Amino acid sequence: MINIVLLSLLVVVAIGIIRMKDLFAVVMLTGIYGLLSASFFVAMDAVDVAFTEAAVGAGISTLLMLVVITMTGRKEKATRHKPFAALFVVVITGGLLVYGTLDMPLFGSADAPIHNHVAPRYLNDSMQEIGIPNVVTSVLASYRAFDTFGEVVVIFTAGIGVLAMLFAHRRREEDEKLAAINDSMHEKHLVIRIVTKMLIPFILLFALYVQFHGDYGPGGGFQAGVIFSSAIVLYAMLFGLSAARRVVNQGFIQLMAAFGVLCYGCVGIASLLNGGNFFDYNVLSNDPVAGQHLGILLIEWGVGVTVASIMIIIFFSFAGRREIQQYVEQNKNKESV
Amino acid sequence: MELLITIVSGLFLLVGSFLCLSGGVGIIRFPDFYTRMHAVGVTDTLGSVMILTGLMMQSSDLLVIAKLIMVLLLILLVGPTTSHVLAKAAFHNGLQPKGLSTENKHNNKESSSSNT
Amino acid sequence: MIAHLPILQVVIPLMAAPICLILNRSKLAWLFALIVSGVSCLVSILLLQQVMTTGVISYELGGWQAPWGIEYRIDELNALMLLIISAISTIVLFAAPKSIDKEIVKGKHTYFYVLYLLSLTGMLGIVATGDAFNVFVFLEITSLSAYALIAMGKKKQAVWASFQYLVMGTIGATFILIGIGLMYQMTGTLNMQDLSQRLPEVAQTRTVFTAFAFVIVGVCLKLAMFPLHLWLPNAYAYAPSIVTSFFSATSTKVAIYLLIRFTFSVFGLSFSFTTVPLQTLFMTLGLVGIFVASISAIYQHNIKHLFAYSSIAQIGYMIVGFSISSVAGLTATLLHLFNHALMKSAIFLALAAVAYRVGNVRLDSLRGLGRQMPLTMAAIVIGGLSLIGVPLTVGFVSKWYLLSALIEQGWWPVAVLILLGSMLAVIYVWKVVEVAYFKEPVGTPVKEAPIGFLIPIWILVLANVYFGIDTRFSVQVAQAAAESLFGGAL
Amino acid sequence: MLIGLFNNWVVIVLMMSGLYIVIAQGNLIKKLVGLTIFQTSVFIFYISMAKVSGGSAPILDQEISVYSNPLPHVLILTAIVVGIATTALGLSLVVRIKESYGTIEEEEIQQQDNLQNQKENKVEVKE
Repeated sequence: MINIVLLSLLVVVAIGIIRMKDLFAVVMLTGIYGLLSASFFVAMDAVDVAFTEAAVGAGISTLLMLVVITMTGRKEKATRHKPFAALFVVVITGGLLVYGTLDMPLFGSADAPIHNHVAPRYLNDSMQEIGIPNVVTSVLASYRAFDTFGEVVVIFTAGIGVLAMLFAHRRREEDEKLAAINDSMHEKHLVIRIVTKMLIPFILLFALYVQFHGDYGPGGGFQAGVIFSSAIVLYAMLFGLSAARRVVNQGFIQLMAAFGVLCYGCVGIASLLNGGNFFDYNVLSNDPVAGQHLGILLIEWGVGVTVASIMIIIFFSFAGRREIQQYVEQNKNKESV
Repeated sequence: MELLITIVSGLFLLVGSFLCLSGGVGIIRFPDFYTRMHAVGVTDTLGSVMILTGLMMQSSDLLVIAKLIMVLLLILLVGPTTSHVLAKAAFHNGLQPKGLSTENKHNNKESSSSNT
Repeated sequence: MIAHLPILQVVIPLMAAPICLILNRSKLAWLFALIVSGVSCLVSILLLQQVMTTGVISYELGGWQAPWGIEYRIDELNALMLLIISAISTIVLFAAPKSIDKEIVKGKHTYFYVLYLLSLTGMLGIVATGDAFNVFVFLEITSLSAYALIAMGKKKQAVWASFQYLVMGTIGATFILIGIGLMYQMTGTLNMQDLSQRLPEVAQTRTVFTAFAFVIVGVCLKLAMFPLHLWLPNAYAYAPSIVTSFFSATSTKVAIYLLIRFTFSVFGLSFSFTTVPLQTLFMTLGLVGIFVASISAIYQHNIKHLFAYSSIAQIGYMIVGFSISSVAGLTATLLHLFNHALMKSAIFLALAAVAYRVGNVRLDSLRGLGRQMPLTMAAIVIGGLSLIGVPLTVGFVSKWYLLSALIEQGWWPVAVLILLGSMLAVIYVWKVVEVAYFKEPVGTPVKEAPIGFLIPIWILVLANVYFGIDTRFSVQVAQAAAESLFGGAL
Repeated sequence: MLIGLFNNWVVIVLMMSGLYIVIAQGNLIKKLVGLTIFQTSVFIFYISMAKVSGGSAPILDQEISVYSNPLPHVLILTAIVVGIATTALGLSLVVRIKESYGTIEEEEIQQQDNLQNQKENKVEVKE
């Protein structure tokens, strides 16, 4: 029942997004869409996925879109588009998909092929083979560890890509001026700054909890990384980019991003050197289960470090670009006056 | 005793839901941004506090109660702050409460360019 | 270590990328990337040797058995693809530093090499893996690094081209994801080998048909097959020259590999070509693609655009060979895949040299370059001849095999059309030759390209000629790969 | 049968509204939003096929006997990360496009490009 309600809400939000012209509203609705789908994932028993979707769909991606909107303007121009061609494509694709669903196993039925071929082994044997209760973590970090490695590399690629697009060197004087502007806003942000200062340590603590509790409950390196970075992002938003850069500077954060990927890969290399296959954690220790524990701990750490630093890099790149744009505009205005 | 706890927690939940709902109605019925903010900001915080308290009574697991208390603290801290920041941002951007004379609009236009 | 070659092939460039970021010096990063690419080329040669002697290599990642863990599976086709990708990448990297100095802002050189290594990793990963979902992950690594690399181009159109590519590419990848999901839903497995065994049981269901359609459309988007090719010309034309020569030789080829892998190995020959009317559809689209793209190429003013359209036409040839669905036809496709990689990378690398000296690659800036940059222009001419399919070049060999495969099936009209299509190639190649050799130079005279360009260009050109004369290696491998695909073995 | 497939159909509607936004809308940020919705809906599709009626989250416990399928969860965790990576890169491209074209509307960018091409070709004819 609850899933039908959530799905209908999702449809309403999607229609809203199609019809809205105000980009700010569109972005907020997208965040709501992410949050609703996260709730749907909880109803579908996918707690890990829900956690991630809430952090990413409703958190980071909304934030990034908002930053971009401040740079590009929030009104969409009401130009004439080609709705008929689009409708044509959409109807064909959708029709094909509906046609495809007709022979699908019914929703929730336990005798569907996916529940009877590969998955049972994960559910039945992972306790003996890997020894941690969260099956999603054991599949993610051990059975299909290479996919997760790929995932870390994807996020690493995105970070480097964003850097390659937006990175711009700042001169010292610019930096100082921008910092001064920010300091002058202290009064304006007083309340929120104080509350944030109280919250940040707890956010960091929570990130560490999620990082290390991933074996027993929902969570893991990726979610922890996102939460950790959100603390830094919050700090940067309120205390200015220059202040945040003094905490984590560009060189250091790049190093950490690279370090995370290397940490993950080195676990694989270590198992190669110990005579196993790549990512075979059994050989990391005398006792296979202990080896699995060690391997999973290390790679989750790698994931967390990379994700946190890449998220910070991405946010810093966007925000840095924005500050420079504003700075240039202000200078222009001064000249014209 | 158990019956009493169930009834009390049920009451908490009901009142909490009612408050949240009234906030939702307020957001639709009130005339302008600030009054709407007021409707949601006040009722939502209290409403969720009520709901959380109700839930705490229902659970027997200490860990769950501890987690709920954490959530409660977070809401108490964040809810009012966000309302405050939202209202402040709206005011800084030159949004006038409904019914204010148009003279004031002139004065506030200068500050409309600054943004949080 | 020999037993671990399949994984080392992918992991070496992968681990090198973050190290490259740490190095953070342009020249150092380049040297490191070059060495890494060379090593992975060496690994691929060893792998090919091993596959040719001992047959299919299977490698279980994490020590988990195949359907539960991820499996790397190398047969002749994979080994050939790995060799093409890593070899071209190494040769192209040789020429990189000069061209990069000119075309990319100083502070971003390290990022360029990191992204280059990542895209190399992605392509190798797509080819080496035997797991359908792993394909998606590595596809995204390649695509993301490709978007960033293309957007690093100097002109402002580069960003826009990259954005269009991003939208199309993401739609394609999501289609593939839907297809994989549907397949998984019907079979319960993600391993390709396992899929190929379990799919026939459910082959008659509508869900599997839909899965097939989504995977094919998704791959064709990545492939830039006509009529889904619109993102390619701009992306190639505005990317940094080095990136163009690397991608023109490899990225569409990887998509062709995926097409072959999914139709032949995963869904199986009988499903792909009898249950679904793929043959007629692809034959028609391939032929129309050849003509439309060749004619568009003739009307281009920018040579990079011209050869990008030519790439789409050449993809048409591969699609025609593929749609014959016989051993001979597939051999022709694989040969053309190998040969086209050689010719296009040679041509685009020569164009990179032109861009380095002249500053742009518009047709009119090429005037009189035949005398000013004789070696570079000669390379373009030989590459062009190869595109047309003149004897003694690789182009001739693959066209020959394609034609004989068509004639073997008795499809004369198609063979004639293919020949006509090659005539169109004569026109656009001639356009370049005419301007370069028969028009008087204008503007300031330029010098021959520096030696750093000439060596890799001529390695590729000589390879063009060598494999056009001595066809033993390429034909042997292509044939072995085609036969093993038809043998039903994955 | 109808109830069993209903979920899937709603998900298909969601996917298609995402795809529609990508194709029909000219604003680049809106396009990216469309892509996000398209991808998120595919995730919903994957996750709903993992559900087993009466099952619970795949975190092993002695008292529970029926679990939902963990494998799609793992796949989608990876896919979500891929999604945010694409969005971030796309947004950075949008920022650059805004800087160099001054607009983020598809049609205006296309117009500027066409003008530029015409100019370049004219130069060629003159010479």
